[in-house]
Formats: sequence, C-alpha cells, structure tokens
Amino acid sequence: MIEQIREKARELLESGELDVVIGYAEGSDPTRTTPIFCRKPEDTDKLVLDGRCVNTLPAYLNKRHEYPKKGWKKTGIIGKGCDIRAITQLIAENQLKRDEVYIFGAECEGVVAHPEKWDGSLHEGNCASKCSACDVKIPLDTDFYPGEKPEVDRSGPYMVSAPALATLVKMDDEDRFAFWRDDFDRCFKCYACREVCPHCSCNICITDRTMPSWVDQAAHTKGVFGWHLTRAMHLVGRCTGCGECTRACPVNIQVDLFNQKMKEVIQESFDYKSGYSMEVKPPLITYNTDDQETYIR
Amino acid sequence: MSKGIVRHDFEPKIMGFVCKWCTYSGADLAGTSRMDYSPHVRMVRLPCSGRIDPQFVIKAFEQGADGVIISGCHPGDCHYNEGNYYARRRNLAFRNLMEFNGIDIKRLEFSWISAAEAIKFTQIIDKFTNQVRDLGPNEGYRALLDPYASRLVKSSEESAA
Amino acid sequence: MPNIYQPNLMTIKKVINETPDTKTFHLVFQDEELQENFEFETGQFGEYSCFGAGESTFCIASSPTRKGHIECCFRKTGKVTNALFELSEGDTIGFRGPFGNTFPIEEWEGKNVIFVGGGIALPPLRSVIWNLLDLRDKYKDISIVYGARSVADLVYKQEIAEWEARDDVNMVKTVDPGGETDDWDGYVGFVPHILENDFKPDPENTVVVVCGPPIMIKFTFEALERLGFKQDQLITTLENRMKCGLGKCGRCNIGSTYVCIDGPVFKAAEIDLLPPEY
Amino acid sequence: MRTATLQKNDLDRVIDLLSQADYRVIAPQNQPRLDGPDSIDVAVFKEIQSGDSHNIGEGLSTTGIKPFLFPKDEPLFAYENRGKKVVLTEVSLDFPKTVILGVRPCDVASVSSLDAVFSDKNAGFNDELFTKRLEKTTFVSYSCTEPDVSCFCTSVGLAPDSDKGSDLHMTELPDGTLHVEVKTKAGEKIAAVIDALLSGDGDAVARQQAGVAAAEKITRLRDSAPILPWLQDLGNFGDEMWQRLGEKCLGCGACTFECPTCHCFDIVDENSGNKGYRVKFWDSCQFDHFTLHASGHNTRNSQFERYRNRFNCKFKIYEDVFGEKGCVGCGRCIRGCPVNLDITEYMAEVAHKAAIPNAMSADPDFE
Repeated sequence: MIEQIREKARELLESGELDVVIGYAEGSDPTRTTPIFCRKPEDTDKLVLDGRCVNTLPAYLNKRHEYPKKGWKKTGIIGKGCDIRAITQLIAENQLKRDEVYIFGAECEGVVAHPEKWDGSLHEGNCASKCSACDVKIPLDTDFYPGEKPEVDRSGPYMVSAPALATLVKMDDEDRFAFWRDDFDRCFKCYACREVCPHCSCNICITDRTMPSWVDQAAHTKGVFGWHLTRAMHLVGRCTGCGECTRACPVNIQVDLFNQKMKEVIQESFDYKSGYSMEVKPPLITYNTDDQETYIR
Repeated sequence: MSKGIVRHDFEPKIMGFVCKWCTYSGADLAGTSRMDYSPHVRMVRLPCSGRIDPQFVIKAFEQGADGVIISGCHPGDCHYNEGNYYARRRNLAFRNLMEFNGIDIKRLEFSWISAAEAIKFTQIIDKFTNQVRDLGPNEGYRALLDPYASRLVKSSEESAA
Repeated sequence: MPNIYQPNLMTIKKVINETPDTKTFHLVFQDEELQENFEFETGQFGEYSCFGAGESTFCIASSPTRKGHIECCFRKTGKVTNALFELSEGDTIGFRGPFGNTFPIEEWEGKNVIFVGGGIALPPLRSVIWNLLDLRDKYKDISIVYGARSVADLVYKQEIAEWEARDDVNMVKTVDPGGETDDWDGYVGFVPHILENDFKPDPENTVVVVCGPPIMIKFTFEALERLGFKQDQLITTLENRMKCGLGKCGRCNIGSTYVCIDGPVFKAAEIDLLPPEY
Repeated sequence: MRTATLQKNDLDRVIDLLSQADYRVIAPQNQPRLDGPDSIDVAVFKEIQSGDSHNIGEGLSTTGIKPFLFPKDEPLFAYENRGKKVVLTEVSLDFPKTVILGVRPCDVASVSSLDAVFSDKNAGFNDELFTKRLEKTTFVSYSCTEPDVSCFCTSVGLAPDSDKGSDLHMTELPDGTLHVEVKTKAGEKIAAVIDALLSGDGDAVARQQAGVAAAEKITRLRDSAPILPWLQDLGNFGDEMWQRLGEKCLGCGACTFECPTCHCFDIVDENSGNKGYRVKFWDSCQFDHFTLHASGHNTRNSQFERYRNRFNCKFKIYEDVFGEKGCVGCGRCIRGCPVNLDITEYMAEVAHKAAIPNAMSADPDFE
C-alpha cells in the first residue's frame, strides 16, 4: 500500500505537479512516527503508513501554521480517513481550496491511542477509541487510492464516542464539575490542543487577544475552564473527531470529550456530520426556521 | 401595590444579556407600567440575541454570576431578520456544553420576550430568580473566583499607617 | 519589602497631548523620600503600569539633569497604552526602574553629536538631547534629524521649535512623502534619504545616535556607512518586547544578549556581533 | 557526610515522620484517569498526606518539580483603584517548610539553573518569590535505575545517579534497599527526622555499580561538546538545519512547560471591577506573540526561528548569560512533543556539522 503511494508521490514530485508531499516518516524512537515534508522525489522513500501514524497532518494545511507563506501551489498530503474528513471540513469552511491539495488516501486499520502504548502491533488494548466504529477506514475523498476503492455504507452513526464519555455523562453535575476541576489543575496552557487542531484557524486566538481579554491567560483553574470551554464552543459542528487534542496533551487531560459530546448533540439536533461534505454548511453558520427550541421559554 | 418584603438567606446574582429591540423594550415597558419584578438581574443591552457570544456567559459565571438569562425576539421578529435563529442554534449547543462542564443547566435561561410582553418579562425574571435562589450559590465557580486571596498580606495603606 | 515586580506609585502631574495618539506624562513619586533620592541616567527605561491593564516599557524621556519629575511619552497601540491614554492629571500609575544601560555621553565630550530619530523614537533621544544641551559647552556641534510619517505625527512640536530657535542646535526635520501640509517648512522624504542626500554629515570627530523602528535603523546605518562613518561612531537604542525588565522573563533576548540588561543602548559594532533577530 | 541504608517499604513511614516534623511533603503521585484506551498514565508531584500512595522510584514523572519553586501562575500583588488613588497589597513571601521526595537527578540538577535566573546572581535582581521558596525547600533525590528511551542525561554532563543540587540522595540497590547519602545541612535535618529508619553506613560499592548499570541503559547518546562552539559561530545562525528540522513544529508550548529549566513568564493584570491582581504565569518562547512588538514587528517571525531560539537557549544562552546548564537531559520535551520534534536530533545534527568543516552550505532546493 505505502509502496504504491511512494511511487505515485515520487512520480508527481518528479513531474513537478506537486511541490511537496506531507506524510509520515519514522520517528526518533521506534514507537513513534513524525510528519515529513517530501520536496525531493527521493524523500518519498522515507514515507511510512501504519498504526503509529497518529498525527493529523491537515493541521499543516491550516493557514495559521504559515502554510500560505511557503508558496506551495499544490500540496500532496497522505491522509487516513479521519484526516481526509478534516481536509473536507477545511474546504467547507473556505480555509482551503480543493485544487490546492492532492490527497493520497489509503485504507486505515486504525491507529494507536498514544505512541506510549505502541508495543509493535495494533490491538484492542491500544487502539484509539475513535477507530472502533470508524466509517472512513476506506477514505471518502481521494485523488489517489492504491487499488480499487470499495463502496462503503456511511449512513450509520458518526463515530462512536469514547467509553469515558458515557461515564462522565452519567455523573451528577457537581461531580462532573469536580472531575474537570481536578483534571484542569494539571493544565498549564501549553495550547498543544489548539496547535494540533486542524480546525483552530484564527490568526490570533481569542485567548491571545488582550483588548478585551475574554479568557484569563494565566493557568489558574478559572482560566483553564475558560479556555477549554471556549475552545470546545468554537469547534462545535466543526470538529471532525481526530482526537489529536487529547493525544497531544502532555498531561493527559481528555479535552476531546467536550468535542465528542458536542458532536453527539449536533448530530442529534441538526443531523450534521462534519467532514463529510464540502457543500453543506456547518450547522452554526446556518439555520432552519423550524429548529428545535424546547429549551426556550 | 408592592409585594410584601420577604427576606431570604441567599440572594442570587444574575446576569441578563438581552436584545435591545424586544426584551430590553419589554423591560422598559414593565418599568414604565410600574410592574414589580425581582431586582437581582443586572441587564446588558445588546443589539440582537445573535450578538450574544457564549463567551459573555462564560465570563459572567467566572465573575461570580449564579444564573444567566439570555433573551431576544420571537422567531420571525428579528430586527436583522435572522439573528435569533443563529442564537437559537448556538445556545442549544452551548447549554449542552455547559451541562457537560458540570454547570446545572437550570442556571442558564433562554427566552423570547417581545417589546409588548412586559408581563411575560416580569414573570420570567421572577421565576428564574426563584429557581436560581433555590439552587443556591454557584459553588463550583465561586470557589474559583478569587484564586489568590490567601496569598495577600498587607496593603500599602495599612503599612503607611 | 515588596517583591521586585511590585511598582512604585507615581502621580501624573501634567499631561501633554503631543499628537492625536501620543501623550507625554510628567510624573512624580508619591513616596517623598523616593522622589527626593530617585536618580537615573540618560538612555534608561522603566516599566509603567496602568493598574487594571498591565505594564508597558518606555524610556525615560526627560533628562537626568532636570530634577523634579520624570517624563514618559507613548503612543496608544495596545491594551496598556490605550488605558494609560485615558488617564488624566492627578491619576496614579506604577513605575519600576530605572533599568538598562545608558548613553556613553562622557565618551562624546569634545565631539559633534548627531541625533537621528523617526516617529515615536524621539523620546529616548530627547532625554539625551537635553542632557547634552544642559552641558552644552562640553560638546561641539549638535544636530537633530527627526522625521515622522506626517506633520501630525511629529512629537514634541514645541521643543522642536525651541531647538530650531537655538543657534547652537542644527535642527533638521522631515516628513514622509505625502505627509506634508501646505505650511510645512521642513524636508519631505525618508530620514535615511534626507540624511544621506541633503544633510550629508561629516564623519570627522562625530558620533551619530539613531533611534527608530528596526528597518529605519538598518537603512540609516547603511546610509551613514556610505558617508564614511565607522561602526564605532554609530549608536542606537533597541526596543524589544519586554515584560519584567529584570533579565528573567526571557523575551527580549537577541541571542545571548538581553536588551533589558545589556541594552537598550548598543553601538553598531556590538549589534553586528548579534544574530539577526531584532 | 553520613551514608546509611533505608528499606524501600519504609518510604511511607518517611512521609509520616516528615509530616509530623511539620514539613509539607511533596512526592510524585499517579493521577486518576478515565477508563478507555485513550488515557495514559500521568504522574505529577503533589502534596502528599500520610497514607496516600506515591510512586517514588517508578519512572520519571510527567511534569517536574518546577511548579513548587516557580508556580505556573502566581500573584505579584493586588491593586485597587480608588478614584485617583491606587492601593497595592503585597503578597506573602512566607512559604511553608517543604521537602520534595523522590526527585530524579535531572530534575534536582535543574534547580541551580533556575536559581541562576531568578536569584540575584542574575544582574543583581532577586526574585524572592523564587528564592524564598528555595530557601524553605529540601530536595530528597532518587537515582534512576530504569532510564527510558527518551532520557539523555549522560549527554549533558549528568548521570542517572547524579546528586547535583540534592540535599539527601537515595539510590535503589538491586537487593531492594535504598542507599542514603546526606549531602547538605538541610539533608542532615531530614536524616535526623528519619533517623530511626536509617541503619548502618550503606553499601557505597553497590550504589556505584547501580549508577553505572543505569547509565548503560541510556540509548540516546549525543556528543554535546561541539555544540557550544558551533552555536557561538554567528555564521551558523542562518544554517539550513534550523528550518529543515524545525518546520514541523506546530508552535505549542508543551516542550517549554514540561522543561525543568524553561523559565520564561508573562505578566498581566487580571481585573475584576476596580480591583484585581497582577499575575505572573508561564509563557513560552514557542508562542507566536511572545516577541511580537506593539508595532507589529516580530523578532522571531516564523516557527523554526522560535525553536532555534529554544535550542540556542538550552545550549548557549543559558551558559553565556547565567553560567549554568540549560538542559538536564530529562527527555520530557521529546516525550511531550505532539510531532516528535526531538532536541537530540538537533544535537546530533550540530555534532555532525561541527565535525565536517564547511558543511554548512545551504540546501538549494529547500525553500
């Protein structure tokens, strides 16, 4: 599979059709892979694709990561199904044009929940929960797919939520607040959750703005609550569920549970699945006159 | 005319974010008609319920509000045609988010009140105030309100004296 | 004793509107003993607080030879400067300082001194200009080349007039093309250009003090070097973003040089040894 | 100074005795985690009460001891605007007597690096919020016996059994006992408190051997000798390696916040009505607004420049300005990096470049 992608990537770099191919290469220790930018055809030999490839590479296609400054006209990117969902969402939000990217897709067996858990193979014990009922293991939108792309039924529920979500939802409000308060005690606001996110696309994040400062910048618990609520709210109906925010968190705060909860709400209320269409408007920038309003007096 | 004064152990702090075309005018009407309603709501007037960023509500809770009320024009009545439709979707999501965060969702109220509905306005304010009063102080956030109080020693005024 | 981050309180004695977005404050310490004993040297800076908005770094714009109050001059751009801009006479602000090194004015004795400034960069020069003018007989010719985007953006208009009126100061003023008014009597053009083509200073026994945005410093140095100036005759003051002023918060460094401790005054020769990160 | 033997299962009693002696006891503890495959084990240093479980001796904690000397956020003073007057309220500089148990050698070595920044050794300005805490803190360090794949302390002049900066040093021996070495007066006080649990003179030979055995397990070995002279050559500042290695950096602050020696902070006012606090909190040189001038000019404008600054800070600026090591080789920045940006790859690259004269010609195909 990866051989075919390497070959195609090499061919497109040689012909000059692509300026760069973003993919995964071996990392600095055996449990990890690392993003690589192949500019020369021979760089493609370094490409790998397996269960360790956790990074959501479309983050590099986000304008705030200096993407436009590099002057690439056409970028190749290797995507797992969920990554391609992120690209689709970026296009739906006008952050990217479809003809700026060339998507190499491949069947994905799932990825490890955290590189730390990699023991040489992918199995039930270390596979990320987002992969357990994934309907884009055969990716949706690709420019290159090794072999024949089978038809897949994607009408089912959209990503099964992590078991931890159910645990939290069952708690009392007070207990849930206490749980987050205790977990947020560890947060030191490194903003890894923001930086790895393919959809955090503001040039200046609201938390970095000072006039006015809506979110306390200091990492006391109040400020941490403010930040994570803001982040979650800004991703409602946009998050494509790659789970990188949790995976990247150096102190293991499962912030993507907020996003997963919102994903369920959006799907139930507005029947919207982010990352499946470039044309359908994300739910919070549109409306129906007969939207649900049971909560309104 | 006035209701009898009842003393409570706890009087809640409530923030109101309201649309100026309808709810704020409704409140005006309630005032000019000399209607009685609970005095706990501190009202912020905004051009449209669509302008009410969830950020305002988060900030209100952070600053010690026990309840927050958001109010705008009835669907179809928006001065800007569609602002309240956006607000309706956004707040549906936001309520769920706050609930998942561990805030009792009874502390967050959303209502449609037109400029003519002074009575509805007073009823909703009274009802919501009682509801929040029954819930008691928003202990979770109140505990975070002043993170450094225990670190202070003396003021420059005291040391000069 | 309060910690080193706690400022001293000062009262705004006077507010001068320099331009539509620039103000000068005259400040005195509320603590009388401190007011009596406060000393600084020209070129140093301080951290000025507006309580509720934060702290911001400006030079001390008055001359150490003039006691009684210190001055600062700022343009409103960010949160703190906007808040400071709203303050009026009698209000309280915070001050920490003085920090940083100073202009080596003793080294310049017996020499010609040329000051080159752009826009809001005149205040750091103003401190040293008055310092030299108050010790006028120790120095030979003193020239000031000052430019701004437009006539309205010129700060210290009154003092510019004062310097023009003096016969022991050579005042050259310019505005960027398009920024002139009908009654403008100065040059029109960018500072490095005016310096090189109109003013043409003689490098002999002369030092040049340049202050302005990084891009202006770069072009001015290049222009002066073409006129025959050597690097040790050129002096500038750098302004990097700072928070603490104490060499601890780690953001004003250029390589291993902390602007708040080793600067803000640098010779061109010293800057040449720094990585290109300013 | 004194050496002795301590039984490992007496560590709980050590905690009890120290608590009874009015020490605030800090020890690494595993954090509770949610069920499901997505969570990983996290251990942090926290105040420990008698009976709480600790994980002293079980791997390196996720975050270090930095928060107990330099908290992630802390008030500098409180202010209140009263009309034209302002009233300031100082914060207390009276900190509790503290002992930190089970500190790994890399972490305890970082204390002198932080001290060089915050104490009056740096330009005469003494940040008492740091130094007063340090005065009250005793470090009981604990040799590593099982360094992991990201550890590289031996490449920066330390070792899994270093006792630099330690007051009382413990080494776990193969027989399960702890070899205890008292290093300072503060350590003596600790030894006096736990005297009943100490026996004999310890086994210095076995301790030595345990250190050697641990050092042999370290796989990341880098030659750090050529780094400083290479970095000092200004011509290398524009080398192509900075951009090539650094372009995958996404600009989060995970490496800096987990780093035991990173000391950058920001100061803001947190206002509520007419009063509030001026707060000092961790900031990172990896953030894009860190060096952004009010004019819009940014001295480090792209992400690879920010990581170049971090690498320079660790291996050059710290030594030039503060006279201390900037990197202690704990490897947290490697473990915590979301994109596997590896500081030891930079070290290897520099060593490689330094070994080949004139190897710095830029890659012409690289934009």
